[in-house]
Amino acid sequence: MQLLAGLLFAPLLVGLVRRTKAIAAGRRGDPLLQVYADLFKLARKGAVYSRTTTWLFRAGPALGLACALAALTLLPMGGTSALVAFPGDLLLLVGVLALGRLAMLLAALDTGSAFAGMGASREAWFGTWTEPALLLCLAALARVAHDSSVSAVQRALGPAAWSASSGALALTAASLFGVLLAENARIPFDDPTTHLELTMVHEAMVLDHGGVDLAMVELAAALKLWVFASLLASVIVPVRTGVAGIDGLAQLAGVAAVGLALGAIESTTARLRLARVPQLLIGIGVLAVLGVMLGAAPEVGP
Amino acid sequence: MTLLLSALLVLIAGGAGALAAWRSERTATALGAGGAVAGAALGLVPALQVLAGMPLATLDLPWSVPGGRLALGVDALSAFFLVPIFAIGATSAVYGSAYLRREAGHHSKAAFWFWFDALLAAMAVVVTARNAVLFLVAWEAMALASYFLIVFHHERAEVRRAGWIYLAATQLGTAFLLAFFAALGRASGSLDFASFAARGSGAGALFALALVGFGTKAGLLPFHVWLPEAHPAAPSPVSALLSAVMIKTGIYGIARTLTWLGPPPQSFGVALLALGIASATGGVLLALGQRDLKRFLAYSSVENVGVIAVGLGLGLLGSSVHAPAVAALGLAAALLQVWGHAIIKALLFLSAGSVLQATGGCDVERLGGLLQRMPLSGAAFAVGAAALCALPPFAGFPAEFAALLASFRGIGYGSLLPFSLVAIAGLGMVGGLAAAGAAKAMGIAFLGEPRSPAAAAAREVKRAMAGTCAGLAAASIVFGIASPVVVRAARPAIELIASAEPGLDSALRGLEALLWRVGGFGAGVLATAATLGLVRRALLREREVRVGPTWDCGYAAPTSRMQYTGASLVQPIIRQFETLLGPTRIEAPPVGPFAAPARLDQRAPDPIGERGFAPLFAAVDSLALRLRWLQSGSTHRYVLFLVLATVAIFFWKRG
Amino acid sequence: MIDALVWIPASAGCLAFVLPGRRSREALLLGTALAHAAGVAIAAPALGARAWGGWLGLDALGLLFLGVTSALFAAAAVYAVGYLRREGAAVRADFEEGFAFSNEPEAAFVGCLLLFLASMTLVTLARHQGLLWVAVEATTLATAPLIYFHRHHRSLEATWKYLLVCSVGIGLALLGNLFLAVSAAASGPTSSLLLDDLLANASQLRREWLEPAFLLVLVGYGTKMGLAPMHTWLPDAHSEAPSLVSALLSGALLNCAFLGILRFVQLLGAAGDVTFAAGPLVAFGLVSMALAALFLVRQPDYKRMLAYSSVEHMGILALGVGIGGGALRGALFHAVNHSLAKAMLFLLAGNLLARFFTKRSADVQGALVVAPVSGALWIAGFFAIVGSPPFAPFLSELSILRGALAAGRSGVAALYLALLALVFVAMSALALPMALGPAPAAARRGREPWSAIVPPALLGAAVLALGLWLPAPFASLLDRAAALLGATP
Amino acid sequence: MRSLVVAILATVLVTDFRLLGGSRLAAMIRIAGVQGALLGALAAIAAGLRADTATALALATMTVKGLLLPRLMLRAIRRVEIRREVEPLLGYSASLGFGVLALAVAGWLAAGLPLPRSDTPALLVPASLFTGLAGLFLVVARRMAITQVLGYLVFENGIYGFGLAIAHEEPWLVQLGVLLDLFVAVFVMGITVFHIQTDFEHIDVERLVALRDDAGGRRRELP
Repeated sequence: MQLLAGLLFAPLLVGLVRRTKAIAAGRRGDPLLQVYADLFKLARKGAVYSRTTTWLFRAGPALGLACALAALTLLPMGGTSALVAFPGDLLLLVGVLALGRLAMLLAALDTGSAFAGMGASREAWFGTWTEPALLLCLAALARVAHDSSVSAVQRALGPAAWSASSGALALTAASLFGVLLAENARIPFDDPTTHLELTMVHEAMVLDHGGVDLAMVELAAALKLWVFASLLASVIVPVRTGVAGIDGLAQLAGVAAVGLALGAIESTTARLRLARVPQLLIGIGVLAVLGVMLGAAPEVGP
Repeated sequence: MTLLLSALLVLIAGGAGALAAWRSERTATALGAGGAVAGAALGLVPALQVLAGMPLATLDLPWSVPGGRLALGVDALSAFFLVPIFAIGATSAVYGSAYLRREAGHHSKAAFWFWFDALLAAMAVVVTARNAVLFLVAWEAMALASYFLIVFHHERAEVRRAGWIYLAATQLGTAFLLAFFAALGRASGSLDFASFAARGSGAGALFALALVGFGTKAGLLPFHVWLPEAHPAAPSPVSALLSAVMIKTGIYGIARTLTWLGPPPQSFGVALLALGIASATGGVLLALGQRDLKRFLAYSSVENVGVIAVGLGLGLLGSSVHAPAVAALGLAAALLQVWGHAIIKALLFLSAGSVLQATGGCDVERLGGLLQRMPLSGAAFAVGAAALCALPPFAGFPAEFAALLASFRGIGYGSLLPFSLVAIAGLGMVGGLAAAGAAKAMGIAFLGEPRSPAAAAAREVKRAMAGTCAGLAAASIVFGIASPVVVRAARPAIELIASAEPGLDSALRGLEALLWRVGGFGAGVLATAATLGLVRRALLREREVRVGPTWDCGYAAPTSRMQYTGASLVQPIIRQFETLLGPTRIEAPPVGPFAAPARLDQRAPDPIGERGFAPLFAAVDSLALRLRWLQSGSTHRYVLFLVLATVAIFFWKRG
Repeated sequence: MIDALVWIPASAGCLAFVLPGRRSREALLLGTALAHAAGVAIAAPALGARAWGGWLGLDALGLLFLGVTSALFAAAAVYAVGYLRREGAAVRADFEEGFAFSNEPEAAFVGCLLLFLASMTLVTLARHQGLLWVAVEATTLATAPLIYFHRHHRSLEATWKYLLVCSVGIGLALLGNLFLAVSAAASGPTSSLLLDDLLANASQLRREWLEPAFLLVLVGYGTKMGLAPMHTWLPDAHSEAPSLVSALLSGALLNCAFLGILRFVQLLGAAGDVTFAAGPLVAFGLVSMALAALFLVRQPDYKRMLAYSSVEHMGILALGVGIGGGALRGALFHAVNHSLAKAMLFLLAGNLLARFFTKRSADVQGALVVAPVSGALWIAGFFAIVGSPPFAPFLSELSILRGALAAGRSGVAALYLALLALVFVAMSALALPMALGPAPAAARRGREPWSAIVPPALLGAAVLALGLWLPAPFASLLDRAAALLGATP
Repeated sequence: MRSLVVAILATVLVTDFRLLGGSRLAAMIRIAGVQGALLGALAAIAAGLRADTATALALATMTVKGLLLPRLMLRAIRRVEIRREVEPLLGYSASLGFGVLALAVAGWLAAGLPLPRSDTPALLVPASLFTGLAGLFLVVARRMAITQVLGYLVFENGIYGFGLAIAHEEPWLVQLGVLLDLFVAVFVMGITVFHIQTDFEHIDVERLVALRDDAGGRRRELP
C-alpha cells in the first residue's frame, strides 16, 4: 500500500514542493508532474563513466534506491500494517537509510572529484548528528506508543495519545521535521536547487552521475523525502477512524501538508552557514530528548 | 575434552616443530601454519558441540604449584569465545602463510609461527581455564606471545616502542587481575573458579578491579592507549588476530567475572555502559583522524569493544531491574558483537595487510584507486567497511539492532530511562561517525585516483590472501543475515551471565524471530539492489555508454592531487570535537609580504595518552630522577643512612 | 659428616692459592663444585644431622639455601672456566675510560671463590648464632678480593664501599648477637647461643633485650642483604665485580644474610613475639621495593639495573616474611627463584659485556642478532625476574600477594602490586631494547662458548621448570622450612 | 677495684671526646690505641672471668687494639704521605656538641636495657654505646678514608666494651668475634686504603665517588 503510494506520489511531492516555492517566488513553476518526466527522460539516456570509477560507482545508485524502497516497505499507510512490520523495525528503518547514505557517499568518492569529496564530507558530517536525532525521535514515538514498530507506532498515535502526551509528541514532531530537512538536503541545511559548488552538499555528490543512475538517485531522494514526510504525517495527523481509506487519505493529506510547509520554509528562509548547521542539529536532538523525557509515564513491569 | 586437549597439543607441537625447523623457512611455515589450522579445526569441534547443547566433561588434575589446579572446562561461555579464537586463528594462519613469504628481513619466521601457535593455544586456555593460576599463566603467556608477534619487525624503532607500550599496558592490567583473583580467592581460600561464589560485600571493589584489568586487554577507553600502537606495528595477520580475537578475551573475562559476583547491582551496569559509550564514541572519534589505515582500524576496535560493553551494560541494567527483555537484548547484543566484530576486524586487518604489501604503506593519503587495481581485496574491504558502520545486512548490524532495541525497551522502565537515552544517542552518534570513518577508509584508500606512484603500481595480492578476505566478506554477509543462529548458540552463555533471570529464554527466542526478519529484510535489500542493477543494465543495453575523465564541473586536466584528502573529508567533524581531542591542526599561515611557505599539519592526538598517561609517566620519571642524590657515591652518606635507619627503627619500635 | 661440606671447599680454596697451573686450578674448581653439589645431595635426606657438637646442623631452612648456593656455585664454576680463559692475565684497556689495568692473579681469584663457597656453606649450616655471624663476616673477607678482580679504580672504589658499609652493618649485627646473649643469659645457667638451646628456652628469653637484638640484626644483616636504605654498596659492588661474582653475590650471598635474619625471626617466633618482627620487616620491604623501583627507572647501566632489581627482590623477601603465613612460604620460594633468575641474568650480562664492551644499556642493541642464545636467554631471564608466568617468580610473588590479602593487609598488597608494576615498566624499557633491534657494528659476533651459555641456560630451565611444576620433595622442603618459621600451611 | 673500673670507663669517655674534637691524624690513631688498651685492661678486671681467661683476653686485646692496629695505621699514613689534618665534614665544636647529645642518647638507651647481672659496672653499657656512636660519627663526619677506618675501629671498641658486659656468658666467642671483625675490617680496609693511596695517585682518592647514580649527564630517554 505504502509502497505503491510512495512510488506513485513521491515525485509528486517533490513537484509539490517546487511548485510551492515557485508560486511563493511569484513564478508559475514547473508542472506538478515534471519530476516524472525528468525521471523518464533520464532513464532513457545513455551514460558517461569516468575512468576513475569502479563498479562501486555504478552500484551506488541502485543500492541507494533499493534502500529507499526498503524503507518504504516499512512504512504503514492509514493504520494498516506495513508490508514488513515487527517490533524493532524502527531501527531497521534507520539502518537502511544509513546504508543508502553510505552507498551514495562511496559512489561520490569513487569519482575522485574534489566536489564529490566535499559533498561527501558534508553529508557524512550532517549524518553524525541526524542519526542520533532520528533515533531519539523514534525513541520518543516508541515510548508514547509502547512499541518499536513503525506500524504499531502509527496505530497508537491517535487522538488519545495526543491528549495524553501532547507536549512530547509536539516536540518530537518538531524534531522529526528538522531531521527531515537535514536528511533530505533541504534549506536551511542544504539548497537542493543551488549549483554554487562551494555551498552544496547533496548535489555535489551526484555531479558525476548521469542517465539512469541519476534517475535512480533522484527517485531515491524523492522516496526518502516521502518516507520522512509520511512518518511525520503519521505523527501530526492523529486521525485514527479505523477505516483504512479515510486514515490513508488523512495521511496523504498530511504528507501534502508537509510538502507545502517545506515549500513555504524554503521560500522564506535562507541557507545556514555551514558552521551553524551542527548547532541546529544539536538543537533538534535536544528537542527529541525532551520528547522522550516528556513521553507517557513509564509502564510498570515488562 | 580429549579433542580440546589434542587441539592444544597439536598447536604446541606445530609451534615447537616450526621452531625446530628454523633452518628451512618453508618447513617452518608448513608446520606452524599447518599446526595452527589443524589445531583450530580440532578445537572447533568440542566448542561447536557445546554450543549445540552437548555438555563436555571437565578436566581437573592436581598441579603442584601453590594454589594451582590443571582445571579446564568448556561451558557455553567458553565455547562461545572458543569458536572465534579457532576460526579466526585458522583464517589468519592461512593468510599469514602467504603473507609472510613476502616479508623480507632477518626475522625468524620459525619464531613467528612458534609464537603464533602459542598465542592460539594460550587464548584457548584463557577461555577454558577453571583455576585462577592456570588462567593467569595462560593470560600472561598470551601477552608474551602477542608481544613477540607484535615486535616481529623489531628492526624498526617504532615497532619496539609500540611493543613496549603494549607490554607495559598489559602488565599494568594484569596487576589489577592479580589483585582481583587474589581477593576473590581470599574468602574460599582456593583459586578454583568453582569456589568463587557470589559475595555480597566487596563485590563492587572486585568488579572495579576486574573492569580495569580486563578492560585494559579489551581496550576500553581510558585503558586503550596500547591498542592503536600495537595493532599497526604487528604484521597484519597478527593485527587481525589481536583485534578480532585477543581483545575479546578481556570481554570474556568481564563476562566470566559476572558469573561469580551474583546478581549485579545497578552500578555494574552503569559502569559498563559509561565505559562502553566513552569507548565507542571516543574510539570512533579518534579513529576518524588517523591517516594510517591500520591505526584507524585499531581505534575502530576500541569503538567496537565499546559497543560490546554498552551491550553488557544494558544487559546488566536490565537484570538489575528484572527486565528480562532488556537483559536478554543487551547481553545478546554484546555476544553478537563478539562474533560479528571478530569477522569484520579480521577481514579489515587482513585486507589492510594486502594493501600494505601491495603498496608498501598504509597511509590513506598516499593510497587511492585500489579498488580498480585490487578488485577482490577492495570489494572485500568495501563489505567490511559497510559492516563496520553496523549497516544491514552486514555483520555489525545484528548487534547494533539488539543493543538499540534493548535501549528502546529500557525507555519503558523509569529507572532505566536516562541510561537508555544515553545509549541511544551514543549509538546513533557512533553510527554516524563510523559511516564517516568508513567513507574515509574505503573512499580515500580504495576509490578515486591513486595518490602516489606506489598506489598506482599496486597489483592484486596472492590468491590465498585475497581469497581469505573474500571468504571473510562472505562470512560477514552470512552473519548479518543468519545472526539468529548465533543468538541461539549464545543463549546458554547469556543465561550464565545473567544468572538465570526468568523470562530471559523467551525474550531470546523472540529476538531470534526478529533477527530472522531483519536478516531476511537485509537480504531483500541486497536482492532489490541486484534487481535494480539488472534493470539498469537492461536500460543501458541499447544506449551509448562512454568512458571519460571525471567531469568534476569541467576541469579538463584533473590530477590526483586535486582530490579531496582523507583529512579534509573528516575535518569538519574533527574540528567540532577539538575541545575534547586537543588541537588537531598546526597552522603556519603565510605572513607579511614576503611570506615563508605556509604549512598546515593535521594531527590526530590521543588525549588520553597525551594528557593522561604521558604526564603521569613523566611525573614518576622526574620523581625517580629527583631521588638520585641518595646514591651520590659518598660513603659518608651511605653510613649515615645506615645509622639513621637504625635510629629510626629504634624510635619506632622502642621509643 | 656435614662438616665436610665446609672443609672440602675451604681446603680446596687454600690449595688453590699454591697450586701451579691453570688446568689443575680449573679441575680443582670444577671438582670442588661437583663434590659440594654431590655432598648436598647426599646430605639432603639427613635433615636434622648435627656436627661439631651441635654447632653445625642441617635443617629445612638451611638446606633450602644450601641447595641454592651449591647449584649457583656449580653454574658459576663452569662459567668461571671459560671466563678466566677469556680474561687472561695480560694488561688490558678499560673499555669505559681507556686506561690500562691488569687482573688479580688467577690463583687468588679461584682460591677466594672456593673460600667464599666454604663461608656461605658455613652460614647455611651454622646452628650457633655466633658462628653464623662469624661465617657471614667470613663471606665479606672472601668476597672483597673477588670484587677487586679487575685492578682498577672503579672496582677498588666498589670494594672499599662494600667493605666499609657492610662492616658497619656487620658490627651492628654483632651488637645484636651480644644483645641476644644478654637476653639468653637471663634464661638460666645453661644459656648459650646454640640455636637448639635458644629455641628450647625461647619463652624465657628477655623481651627487652631480644627485641632490640632483632632490630640490630635486621639492620646489620639487612645491610649485607641489601635492604634499602642500607643497600647503597650493592649496585657498586655488583656492577664492578666480574659477572660470575655478581651472580654469586646476588644469588647466594644476599640469601645468606637473609638467613641470618630468618634465624632471628625463628627465635622471635619461638618466643611468641613474631608480631614484633612483622612491622619492621614490612617497612624495610616496602622501602626497598620503592627505592629500587625508582632507581630502576632510566637506570643507564644494565649491571646496576640487575643490582637494583636484587634490592627490589630482597624487599619482596622481607615483605613476605613480615606478612607471614602463606606469604612466608612464598618468600622462601621466591628466594630460590630470585637466586636462579638473577644469577642467570648476571651471567648473561657478562656475555653481553663480552660482546658489546659497554655496560650502558642504551649502547647495547640487537643482542638477538649478535649473540642469539644469550639474547634469547636474556629476554627469558627478564620475564622471569619481573615475575611473568610461566616462570617461577610469578608463583612466589602471587603467593606473597595472596598472603598479604589473607592477612587483611590490602594497603600493603596494593602498594606491593603497584611497585611490581613500576619495576616491570622500568625494566622492560631497559632490558628488552637490548635484545631487540639491529646490532651496532662495534659488537663482536661469532659463536658463543658453551661455558658461557650452558650455565645460564640451565638456571633458566630450572626457574622455568619450577614455574610449571613443583617437585614434591621441594614443596615439602618449602613447607618444612616455612613451618620452622612458624607459618601454618 | 670498683673505683678503678669507673676510672677506666671515665677515661674511655674522655678519649671519645678527644677523638671527636681531634684534628691531628696521628694523635687520633694513638688515642684510639690507648682506648683499646684501656678496654683490654677492663677485660682483665671487670668481666668476672677466671683469671687465666681474663689474662689471655686482656693480653690479646691490648696487643691487637692497643699496639698492632695503631702501628699498622701509622705505618700506612707514613708510607703514603697522607695529609695530617683529618678534614672534618662537620666542625669540631659541632662534633663535640654531637658528643654531648650522643652521650645523653646512650644513657637513655642504657636505661631501657637492664643488665641481668648486678655485678656489671653501671657505666659500662652507656660508655660502650657512646663509644660506638662516636665511632660511627667519625665514619660519617670525617672526610678521609683512613679516618673512616679509624672511626670504625672506635665503633668496634664500643661493641667490644659492650661485649665485656656478657663476657662471662660467651667469653671466647664474643672476643673472637670482635677480634676477627677487627681483623677483617681494619686489616682488609687497611690494605684497601693502602691500594687506594699507592696505586692511584692520579685520582682524587679522598672522594671515591665515581660510582653513583645522580650523575646528570647519563640520562637515557624512555623509549
